Amino acid sequence: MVQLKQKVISLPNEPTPEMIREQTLYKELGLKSEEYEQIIHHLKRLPTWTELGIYSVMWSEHCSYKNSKTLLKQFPTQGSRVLQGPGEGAGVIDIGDEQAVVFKIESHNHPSAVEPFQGAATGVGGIIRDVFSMGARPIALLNSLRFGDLKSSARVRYLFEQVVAGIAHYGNCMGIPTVGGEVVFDPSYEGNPLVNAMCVGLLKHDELQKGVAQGVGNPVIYVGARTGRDGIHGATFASEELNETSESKRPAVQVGDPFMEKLLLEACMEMVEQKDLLLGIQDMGAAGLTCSSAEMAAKGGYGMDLNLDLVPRREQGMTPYEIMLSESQERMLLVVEQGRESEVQAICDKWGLTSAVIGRVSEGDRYRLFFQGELVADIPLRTLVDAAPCYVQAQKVPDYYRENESVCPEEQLQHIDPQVGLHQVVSSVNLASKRWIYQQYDHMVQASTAVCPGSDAAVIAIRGTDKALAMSTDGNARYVYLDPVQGGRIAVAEAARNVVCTGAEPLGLTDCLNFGSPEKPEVYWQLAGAIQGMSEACQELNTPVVGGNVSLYNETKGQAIYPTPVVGMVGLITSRKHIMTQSFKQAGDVILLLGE
Amino acid sequence: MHFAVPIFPGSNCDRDTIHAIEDVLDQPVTAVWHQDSDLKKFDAIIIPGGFSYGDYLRTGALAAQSPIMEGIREAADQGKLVLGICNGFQILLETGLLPGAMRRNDHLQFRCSISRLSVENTQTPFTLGFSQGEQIRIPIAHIEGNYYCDEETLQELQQKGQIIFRYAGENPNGSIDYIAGICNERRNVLGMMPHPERAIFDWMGSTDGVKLFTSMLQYWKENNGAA
Amino acid sequence: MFKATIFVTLKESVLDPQGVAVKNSLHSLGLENVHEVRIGKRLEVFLDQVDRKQAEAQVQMMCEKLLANPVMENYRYELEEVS
Amino acid sequence: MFKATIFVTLKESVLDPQGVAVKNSLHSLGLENVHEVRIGKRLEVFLDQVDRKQAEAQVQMMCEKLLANPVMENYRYELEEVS
Ligand SMILES: Nc1ncnc2c1ncn2[C@@H]1O[C@H](COP(=O)(O)OP(=O)(O)O)[C@@H](O)[C@H]1O
Repeated sequence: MVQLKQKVISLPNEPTPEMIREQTLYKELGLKSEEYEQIIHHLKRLPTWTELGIYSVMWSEHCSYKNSKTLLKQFPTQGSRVLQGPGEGAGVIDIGDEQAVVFKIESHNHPSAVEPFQGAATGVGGIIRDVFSMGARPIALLNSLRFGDLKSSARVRYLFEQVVAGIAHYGNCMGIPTVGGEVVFDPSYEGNPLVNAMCVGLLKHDELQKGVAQGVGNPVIYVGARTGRDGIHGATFASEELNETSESKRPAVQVGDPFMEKLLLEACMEMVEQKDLLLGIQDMGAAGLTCSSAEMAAKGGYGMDLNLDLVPRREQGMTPYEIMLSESQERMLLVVEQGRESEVQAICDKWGLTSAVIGRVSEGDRYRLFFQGELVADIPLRTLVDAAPCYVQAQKVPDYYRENESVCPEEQLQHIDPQVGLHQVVSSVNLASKRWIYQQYDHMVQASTAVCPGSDAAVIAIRGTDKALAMSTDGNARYVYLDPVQGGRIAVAEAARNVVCTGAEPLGLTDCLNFGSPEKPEVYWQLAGAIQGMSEACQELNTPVVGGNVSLYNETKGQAIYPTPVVGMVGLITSRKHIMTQSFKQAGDVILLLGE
Repeated sequence: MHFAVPIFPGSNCDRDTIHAIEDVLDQPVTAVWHQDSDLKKFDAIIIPGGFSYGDYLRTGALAAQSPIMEGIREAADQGKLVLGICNGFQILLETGLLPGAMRRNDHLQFRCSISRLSVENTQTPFTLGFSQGEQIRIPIAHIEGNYYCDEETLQELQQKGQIIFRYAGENPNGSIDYIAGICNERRNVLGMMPHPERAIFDWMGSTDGVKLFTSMLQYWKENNGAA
Repeated sequence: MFKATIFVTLKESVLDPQGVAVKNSLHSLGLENVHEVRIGKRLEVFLDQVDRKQAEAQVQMMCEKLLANPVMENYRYELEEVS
Repeated sequence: MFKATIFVTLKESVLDPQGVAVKNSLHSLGLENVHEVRIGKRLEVFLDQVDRKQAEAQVQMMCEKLLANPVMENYRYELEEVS
């Protein structure tokens, strides 16, 4: 592919660059006028429909964090044990003995609102890929869920039951124990449930992988499920609020195939074991082939040429636009040294997986896509990743916050009969046993679960050592709503307490920030405050943030959810003797109350 | 005693099972890919749990077509021990090495918990270390454990002492006659829904799975005179 | 009484992982000429109802509300009077 | 090419937990006149084959060997030539 002077063509069945400009079609892809102008500036010409699609997903909130990036900088991300902070598929923390723990949390809120079973299932699938693309074997799953008032409608019940079933379906089939999580029911989530999934993995230091493309001429290899028209524009969809037209704009539902992912996992683990085989590996998640290939090339400091005719497809007649933006599940992108393609292929064949060399790493900074012999996109690569717009939004203290300042809860509490109050508290569904949920999750597969769900944090024993890992997901949105800074601190502190209660020292955390539209000054104020509070607590507790995810635009009919940061904390237990559970052990034991 | 653990695409308790044999019995164990059909050098075969072929069509149905099933059938014919755990049990049913079939749990949900079982027959290579009627605790984790067979087959199972484990107390899946595990007439092939490999250390919550593995080894030693 | 036979199938562009797995298995059974398998549901619902129109309305409603997932599936049905 | 439409149903004597659950759900939807629901599969298999007899033999064989479990299921099929 050295047709250097080739001109980018626009495909006949797509809007022409001129039409896009005249009819402001870029708005349909969620791009603002200024953003469109910037793209023209970068390309020094009008973008084609394919190129515009690529920019739109790369510059979506989901991929570029354009509204949250400046705030996220507050998080402490360093630490003596941190081997990999934010920026890769998942964070990595050293746990001694040449081993490291890998973990990350991610949201799948909007897909779950539309199709709860598959939405939740594919959310789990995505986070698992993030972890094993780091070279780690996944050892545990957790989740954090929010739904409307359970009694309010059949729809809420349906969402709840289907989300739980979807999570169970994927994790159980993969053979990764789902060992913990949390669920809260509150009217603010009525039309916009939250489904956050976390995965924890284990690796040996020398098996750590990165999502990077290196070495001019090296092959870019596609592995896994074939590409279909599913989930096109999922990343953009996730970066808009839900409304009546969501239904029609909805991408074709992605169906999870955990069986395929299990094969993909085992094949990737075999490749990782070959120590020097993989130069780079990245999951095709949100924004699919586009995001994975562009990010890998950008990180490596190279360009990339892809031949879309070689991409394995499930459906006929797919356009470059569709191929690049599809979010079909269970796919990976690899880069290996030239000449070692057959080793990858042999492993894929063994596991019955489709694989194909679809392009090459190139010199320079061009991201070029070829389709049926034509050049269909030619983009300065760095502009997709590093030049994404970045917004600092206006903040405004919400009216409710001002009004609440005059409220004195202590006084209000005095009017409540303690007996009635206690009865109300213990009969709340938010406090009730969550066994109905976790008995649907295989929490014992891999035979290393030392503390099952139902205690403060789950504990996973590490085979061949005396060590164990504790993990928990926590968040209390009501506190964050009432006071974002304080609420942010509390979220981190609660997770740390849960982990400590099992006998572990907290190592670090991953977080998922579920908020409303950042373009609303009140919401942006909440986001800024929560991040500030969380950062303070992380600093204080010496628990770096090694990864996370931002999910904005969680709104229905203009109404935002409660600001809901969720913290996933992991801690290290140095000896199994130290493992603690929360239940009372025997009559006569002394009960102590610690703290203020 | 050399164990084989067949691996199908989608098996996911293979490593747990291998670890259990190593940890409990300290005997050699080899993972065997489903494409191999030669199992001659092994003394026992444990088909592990999981979701072979994603449980698509019917659980165990696609795995039952694998080349390795020939080897397993041969081993069973020769009187070698064959144990199918969870998905392994489902595969044995689909191959016809054990009678009956599996349906979805009656409540339709996946169920993971530690279940109470009673040991119904100790005159088998798998249970000789238990006492008759002993109550044990072993984890279950399945969505299709609702065992079914026709009336005639059930009577035969009962009369010939082929029902090895029953759920004691709550029936977690609706299986006929509370069946949790059955063996063939010759008693060298056992299928069970509960996972003994998840009950071998105190920190797992139960150690009742140990005796199942040690029974197999003891039986083998008695019949082979080897150490 | 009416008997409704309802067929629920996945929409065209929705992935059918089960169908793919079964196809591969048929190939290894030697049936390599099988080039596509799609798997759907067939439900038989027996209704105590004398009026055909009403039976039809009920079947329609159960398909929409419960039996088919409109996001991913299509349905069609046949209605026949039985005794 | 042939298209085989294969119906796999549970035998009469086998209790169908899914059918029972669906029936109960329909009752709570207000359709109390539903008195039985049975759930089966409908498979579409596309075969590259010119000879009808051979196609028939192949479909027969895949049903017996794989698609239906004789312990609890029955099957029947329709075969049609398609292009
Ligand atoms: N969605 C869920 N998935 C898995 N486990 C859950 C889920 N929700 C709650 N649990 C488990 O139930 C137990 C109690 O949960 P919760 O009521 O949130 O308690 P806590 O306030 O102590 O975190 C915990 O062990 C938790 O891991």
